[in-house]
Amino acid sequence: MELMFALVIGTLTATGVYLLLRARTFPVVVGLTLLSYGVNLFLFSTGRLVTGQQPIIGSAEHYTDPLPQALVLTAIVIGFAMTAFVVVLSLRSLADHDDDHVDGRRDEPPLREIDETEANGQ
Amino acid sequence: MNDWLLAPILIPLLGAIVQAFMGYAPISLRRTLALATTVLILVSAIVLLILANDGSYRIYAFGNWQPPFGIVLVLDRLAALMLVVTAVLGLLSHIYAVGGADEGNRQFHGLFLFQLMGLNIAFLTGDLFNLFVAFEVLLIASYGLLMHGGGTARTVPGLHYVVLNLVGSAIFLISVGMIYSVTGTLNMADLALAVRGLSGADLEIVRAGGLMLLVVFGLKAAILPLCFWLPKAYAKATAPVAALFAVMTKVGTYAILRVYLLVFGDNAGPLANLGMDWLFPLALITLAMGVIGALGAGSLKNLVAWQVIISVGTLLAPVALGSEAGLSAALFYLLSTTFTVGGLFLVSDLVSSQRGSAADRIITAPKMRNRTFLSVLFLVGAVAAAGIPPLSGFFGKILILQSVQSGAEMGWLWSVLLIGSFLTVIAYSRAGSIVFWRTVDGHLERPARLNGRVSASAGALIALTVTLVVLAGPITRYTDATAAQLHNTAAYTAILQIPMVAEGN
Amino acid sequence: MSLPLVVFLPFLGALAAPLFALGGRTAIAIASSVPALIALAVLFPFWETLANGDVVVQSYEWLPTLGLSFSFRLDGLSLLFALLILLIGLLVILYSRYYLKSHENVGKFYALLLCFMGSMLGIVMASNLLLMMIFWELTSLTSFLLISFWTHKQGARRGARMALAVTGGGGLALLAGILIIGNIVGSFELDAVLAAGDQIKAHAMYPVALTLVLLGAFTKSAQFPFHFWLPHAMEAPTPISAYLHSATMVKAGVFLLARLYPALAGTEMWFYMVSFTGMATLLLGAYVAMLKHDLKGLLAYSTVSNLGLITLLFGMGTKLAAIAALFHVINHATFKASLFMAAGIVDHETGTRDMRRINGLWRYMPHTATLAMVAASSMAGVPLLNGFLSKEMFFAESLALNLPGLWGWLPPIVAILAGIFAVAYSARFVHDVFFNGKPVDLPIYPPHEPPRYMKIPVEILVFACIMVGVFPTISVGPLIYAAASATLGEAVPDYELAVFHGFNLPLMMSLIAFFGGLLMYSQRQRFFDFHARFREIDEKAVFEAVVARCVNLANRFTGKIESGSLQRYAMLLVVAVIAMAFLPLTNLGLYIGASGLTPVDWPTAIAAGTLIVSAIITAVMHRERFFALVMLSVVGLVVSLGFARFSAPDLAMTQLSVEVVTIVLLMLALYYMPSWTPLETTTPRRIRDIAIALTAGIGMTLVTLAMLTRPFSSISSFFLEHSKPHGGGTNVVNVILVDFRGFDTLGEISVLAIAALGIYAMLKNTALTPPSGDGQGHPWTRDAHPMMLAQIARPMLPLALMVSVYIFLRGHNMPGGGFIAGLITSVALILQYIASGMVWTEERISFRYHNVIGLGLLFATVCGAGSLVFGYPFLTSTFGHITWPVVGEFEVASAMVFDLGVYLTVIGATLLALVSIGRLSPHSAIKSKKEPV
Amino acid sequence: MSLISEYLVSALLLLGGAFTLIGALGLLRLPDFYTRLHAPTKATTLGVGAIMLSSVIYFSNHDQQLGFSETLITVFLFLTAPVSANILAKAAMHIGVKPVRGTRGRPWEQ
Amino acid sequence: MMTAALYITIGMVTLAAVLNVCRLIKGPDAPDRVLALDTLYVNAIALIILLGLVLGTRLYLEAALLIAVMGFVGTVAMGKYLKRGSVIE
Amino acid sequence: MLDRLTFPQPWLSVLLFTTWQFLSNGVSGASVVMGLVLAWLIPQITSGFWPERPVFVKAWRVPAYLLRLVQDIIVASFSVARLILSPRPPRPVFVAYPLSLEHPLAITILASTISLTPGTVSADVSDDQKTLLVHTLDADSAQEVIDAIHNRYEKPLMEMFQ
Repeated sequence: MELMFALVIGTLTATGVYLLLRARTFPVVVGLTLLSYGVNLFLFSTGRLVTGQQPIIGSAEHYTDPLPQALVLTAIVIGFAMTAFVVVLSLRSLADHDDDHVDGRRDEPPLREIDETEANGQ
Repeated sequence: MNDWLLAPILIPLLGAIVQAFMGYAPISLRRTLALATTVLILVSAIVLLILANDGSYRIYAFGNWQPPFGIVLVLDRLAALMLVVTAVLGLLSHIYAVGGADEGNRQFHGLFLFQLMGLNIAFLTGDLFNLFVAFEVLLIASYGLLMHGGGTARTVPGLHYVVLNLVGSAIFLISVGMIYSVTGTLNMADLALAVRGLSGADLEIVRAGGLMLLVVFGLKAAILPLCFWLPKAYAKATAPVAALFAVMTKVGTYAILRVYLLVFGDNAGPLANLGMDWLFPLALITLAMGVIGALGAGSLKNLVAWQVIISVGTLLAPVALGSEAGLSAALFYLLSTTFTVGGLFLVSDLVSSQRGSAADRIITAPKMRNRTFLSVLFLVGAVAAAGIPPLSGFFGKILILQSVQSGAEMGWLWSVLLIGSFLTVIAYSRAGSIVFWRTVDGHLERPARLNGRVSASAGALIALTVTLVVLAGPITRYTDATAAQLHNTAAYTAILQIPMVAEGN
Repeated sequence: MSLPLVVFLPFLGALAAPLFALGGRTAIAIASSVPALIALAVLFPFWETLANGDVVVQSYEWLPTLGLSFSFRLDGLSLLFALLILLIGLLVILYSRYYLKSHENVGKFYALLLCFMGSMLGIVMASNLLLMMIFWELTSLTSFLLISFWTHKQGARRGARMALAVTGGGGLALLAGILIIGNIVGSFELDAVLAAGDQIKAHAMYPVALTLVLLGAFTKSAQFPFHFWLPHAMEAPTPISAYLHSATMVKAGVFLLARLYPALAGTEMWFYMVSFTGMATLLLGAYVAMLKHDLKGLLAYSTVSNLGLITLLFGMGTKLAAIAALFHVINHATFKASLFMAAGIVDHETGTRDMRRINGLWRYMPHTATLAMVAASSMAGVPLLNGFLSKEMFFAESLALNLPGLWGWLPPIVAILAGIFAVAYSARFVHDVFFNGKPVDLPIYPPHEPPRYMKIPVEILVFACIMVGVFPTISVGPLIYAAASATLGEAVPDYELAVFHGFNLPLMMSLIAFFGGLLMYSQRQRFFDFHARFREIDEKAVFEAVVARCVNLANRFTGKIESGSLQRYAMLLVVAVIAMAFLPLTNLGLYIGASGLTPVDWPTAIAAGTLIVSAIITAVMHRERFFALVMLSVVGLVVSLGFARFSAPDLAMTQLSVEVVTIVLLMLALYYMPSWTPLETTTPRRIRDIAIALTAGIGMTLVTLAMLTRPFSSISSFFLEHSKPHGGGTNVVNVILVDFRGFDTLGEISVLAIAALGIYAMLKNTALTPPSGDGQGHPWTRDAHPMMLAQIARPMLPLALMVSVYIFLRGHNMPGGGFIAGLITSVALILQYIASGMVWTEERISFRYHNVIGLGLLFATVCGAGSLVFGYPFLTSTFGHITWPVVGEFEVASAMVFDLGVYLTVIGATLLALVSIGRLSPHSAIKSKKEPV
Repeated sequence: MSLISEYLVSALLLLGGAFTLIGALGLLRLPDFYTRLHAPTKATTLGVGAIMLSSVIYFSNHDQQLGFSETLITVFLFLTAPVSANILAKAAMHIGVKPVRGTRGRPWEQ
Repeated sequence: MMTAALYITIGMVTLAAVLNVCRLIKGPDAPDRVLALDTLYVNAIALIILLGLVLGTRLYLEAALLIAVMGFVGTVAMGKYLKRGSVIE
Repeated sequence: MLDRLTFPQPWLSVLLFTTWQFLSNGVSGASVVMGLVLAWLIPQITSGFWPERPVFVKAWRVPAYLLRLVQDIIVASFSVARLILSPRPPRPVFVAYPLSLEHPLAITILASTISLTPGTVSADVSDDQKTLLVHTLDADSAQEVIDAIHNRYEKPLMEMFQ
């Protein structure tokens, strides 16, 4: 069971990272989501894998560690807020650059101009 | 238990809530209330500084739960210092923003206050996971602030900043998970006790977690190779936001100080000084990279943004070496560089506003209207930033140089820092002489006169560097004491024994 | 307090200067001389003490950590320099009054001049090396600003930057040297350092420290090979050249040699480094000075040469040489300052400084010419003038130097050669300018004598030259003695300052130099011709080119590294993590802990397999975006099932709700985006990415495996124990969220709120034109609000509200809580938006989402703060059981209010975010055909 | 738990499982989108309904407490399944998903 | 007996879910995928109820309820996206 | 919004009250009080979202209709199951069903019923709400389907709503 779970987390991480390294905003967002699934599962599993020990007092004889669950809950919510923001940001980038490339792509005027005059004398 | 500890968090929170409600109130009212909030934050920070100055730890246990079970705020000298730095920078940037940069969308003040809240939580919290939450609060607010203002230039750098930090957050969570899975606790004091006796697989897991955490903090602090998101993002941000962001990289530094000195400090057994052997060379390379970037910068804001990277490297090098003198020096330098960089961002913006389409690019342009005032501010800022006497940057640097007195580290640190300073001087003198002196008679529409608020706040930030020099004695006494306190982890872990309010519920 | 006063008065004056500038040039000149006069008055009473070789030190603590204190020291050496600085300063102030034109920024000029004066006084009077260092760099800075006083001149700007780079850079080296010395000695106080000479010289770091200190001194004093900045500093207004670049600032380097003489001198290393540098500079300066056609250029190189002479004297290491050096400092300052001023007058009156054009001025300004001729004679070393005396001493010392073998000939030969050149260029200065035919094509013609007062400073200086030349013992004897004793730090040997020492070898050398020089001047055209064969190097241009090249390189390097490619940055981040975690994880290996593996149950395994496959397909098929999205929902669904499977009902519910909202969000975004991702990356790049991804995945797998199989205990038993009795709820997760770690939750909902507000702000003025079809040839349908959906959505809202109330209320004891309830409510409202559209829905919602967010945060905060009233910390919860008729007993917990805050924030934030995106296209691009039914 | 109810629960479970499986089979086997649309709306919904009924019976017996939450789920499902089907059918018709050969009548293009 | 029936049912539902995923992956058209996803949501509801039966607890029922609500909204949103593009307008 | 102490949608309130009792797992004092509160409060809030109220003329026919529905669902499922399992390919047909019902809610109920019952799925409602497109999985002819729907479902619905 543990091995399986570990493989799941590994896969989620790997796919998340792969998508993160793509060049368009959409796959990046999807990758981040996958990554956060993996991370949430990982954080959750720090309380170990147990069955039927839900941390509701009175519902079982033993209880699993409730703290990681609370942490994951917080992480999920925060992750949601962040995903929402990055999605919107990618929309904004699309609006600004007419392209959903992560680097904007529309050739901007060169940022730095070496001042030839100062360099070479007038 | 001292309710003052709550103030730097609750004040901005309430202020931000008020701002959320006041979406359609007149701008003057919103400005007044927002500024009042920032002033109150500064007041509370100063109170905390006075409290902390007696050298004891003060804790605040949320919900009256004994640490390590509940979340605690811990006030010590370091936290108080960071709070004051943030509050001062925040207030001055805020005043600058009220000078006109806050127009354009109604959420600015709310986001600004939330940003301050996140920073303050990060500085006060004594809980690793809560530190994560604080990071998220300050990050999300910074994302919002970064995108404040019109124009398309900041979208892509903003996107990069956000995506990288999201990955950073994921890594943070993984590290917290790894550490928790072995130690079973999140309170930093408790963690410090828990990591001492580790061995075998446990040790490796925590070590991996700790090192990954260093990457996260390194990302926030913007050390090489994780710093490339910064220059463009900062250079493109609205000026008061960029100025406030001067403290953002310091949060990463703060976190490194806090976590690595406490949890992986000298007493941590096999994990003692974890990752510091990585940090030192990286800090120096960061410094070098920053200098190269500054030298090649094409605009003033870009130059200042690279100055941020320079200061990160300068700051982390002595931190990595970890001596008390080094820490004290780093803290002094932190004060200096934060204000200087913040001030320079504001000045660059003022310059930009007076040069028409040339903006802040380092090229010839028509003469500015308030050239003398701006050039003096820039000069002072540049002198402080480059670390030449008589301003605070110089003192920061010699304190750092002096803290390393032997070995190969000395050779590396000294040569990189000094050569770096030399090149920075060249970069600033080149930029300044072109921007301020090499003017043409253009047919530029006469730019508006600078208004009092922006001039005063930019001037005040720059002037702080002089203040730091004048007060260098007391300040170094404080930073010395802070460094000593940081090294005395036993006193920190003793907070676990502090009694709660009588069991009431 | 009196010594610091001397130093700080000029700075105060500088602050006031711009004010006096309003009163015109005379007012400001008078005002500016006040600090110098006061300073002189303050110094005067110390003379008695100093003449006996005593030292006055006044010290105030400043930065003890650093060993930096405000300590000032007055001894013979500092007095000598201080007098030079103040007296010549006063003359320059007077001179400048007439030199500057009324439209120029005199305020800035005098302020900077006074700043410089203060800094220079600081250098010579500081008794703490670090303090001296501060003033040292300040002089570089003020010099930078003064050179570039005429900012509109390109040459001025460049010269200034070059000067700053060289002297400032040297300053940094000096700083390092000083720090090392301070480290060796354990103090930066001069007393301690000077007393620790042997200790320093014996220390292993001595060579490093010496090299660094000398670097500082040589750059400042324009020693070869750092001399090149000085001639270009002549772009400054002439009074500045006179003051900074001949009389004072460039002397700071030699001052430093004198100051640290007891601490550093006396070793072979010192001897070779200092004397050879001095010799080289001496010769080079003299030779080039001969060739310059620019009046100030000639003076500049002669300054370089003279500085070389002084350096050489200090380098010789004998006491008498040091005394000679000090003497020459005074002499050079007087004659060179007067020459500069004379040159300034010439420039001022003729409008040019080219010696090929200004000839025969004797006819036009005989008075000035006389003064200049006297000063130039002093420079040439004509007897009865001060230059002769120190040069004589120099010749004597060069003979006394006992170098082995043929080397012994070197110093005298160099000395004579330099003497010849000096005579030659002095002759040129006099003859070319004042005689030698008629002026050629002067910009201002005819030239006149300058205003009366402009000549006074020159007259005073020339008078001093003569006085010292004729009555050396009376005029400067005591001062030299005091300075010498302070410099040497021990007994001063016998020496004699006399006009005539008898017919000896030095006098012979002087004679050879004099006639040789005149001969050389007469043959000058050959030199010019010889020199013309070499291409003249313009150091300024070279410097600029080097800087430009550096900037260019840096720029390109930065551009390459900071490429603006997120893919690169993200890759670096991931690789950094992998690199950091690599070693520990390799140590860990495939570790299976003591708890071992639990058996697999097949449904779970199949679910896990499904998840893995779905995740991989999401990644592989990501270019087909909608497909990827569907697969992503599968992943999310299985993840939430997994949470349920492993005892986390709350998580399962949260994950599920969040996932659906996320998917809706992504679809909202996808509407505006291309539905396909083009293939952009090359195969090697993809393989690289896959490798990185796999490494990360394997790492996580290993960690998870190790972690899951090791026995574990945590602080959580506390939560399980206290949840019911002290937290008032049986759902421990919820109690943790609202009570034990309620502060996290407050932060979390703040994040939500901020995100929503940020999104709203970001999209406020953004408009996006959506594509008119789905990218595969299908235009969008005009049916915006399907009837069945709209009809079913209506009863769904009250039902869902009911469910969310239910979930909310039971949250404290059973899975559920404010967050999930909030998401249910949001989703129910989103359903209304989907089914009936924005306009229809918003007509029916009477509140702004901002306010809901604010209210939510307010509830949570106020609830938390409520406990403060009762003397408990923030977020302390309380609960009680209330019995009502009919209803029976039920529990009321303050945490519920907190949870209500969470509920409201979630609703407000979720809807604000989604609706902001929905609003992106100002008018729905495709008209819908009817209102929702 | 009484034997009858145990039998009942078991039977319902198996029935539900079978229907769910058949629904899935249908989804996989049926020739075109429109025919596949039938499988989940009926078979699966009913399958879940049966399983839920078994849950109701089981817990009513077990906890001596009537459990209706499941009923609510079923109601939700029955309310929503037709709408989902409707929306998807509309989408398919809009996109122009072709029905299998031999289908009489034609999908609309509104 | 009930236990046996329970496990058989779980097996069947799991198998059904796998078949659904197969259809999901196969497509061929977007509506097919959404349909399969919708069915998968229903299967998930069944699985959660079965889990509750195995564990003998009703704590998970609300999760099932939530899937019913959320799955519907998800499906509707996807359906609307497919033909209208804009989910909220 | 909360200005009236009435039940704007009595049917909805009843439904909500009942649902609450379901959710509370049993009727108790607390659940009744809470149920009443919610049954009043929620419709007050959401009434705007349900502007046109269904008018049930003959409400007593509802249970019978529901019963028939359940019965048909079960039968339908078996027949579909059989079809899926049998190797015979289905004989699908698109049927354009002419609607007599007018009220959108009634049409929706009919469409839902159709979707839940034997081998039929309502694919679409025409824009003028006069025709319902029904996809039948396995039918001999279109008319057969139309008749079945009309007799079994539309008639009772018409009685209920008109």
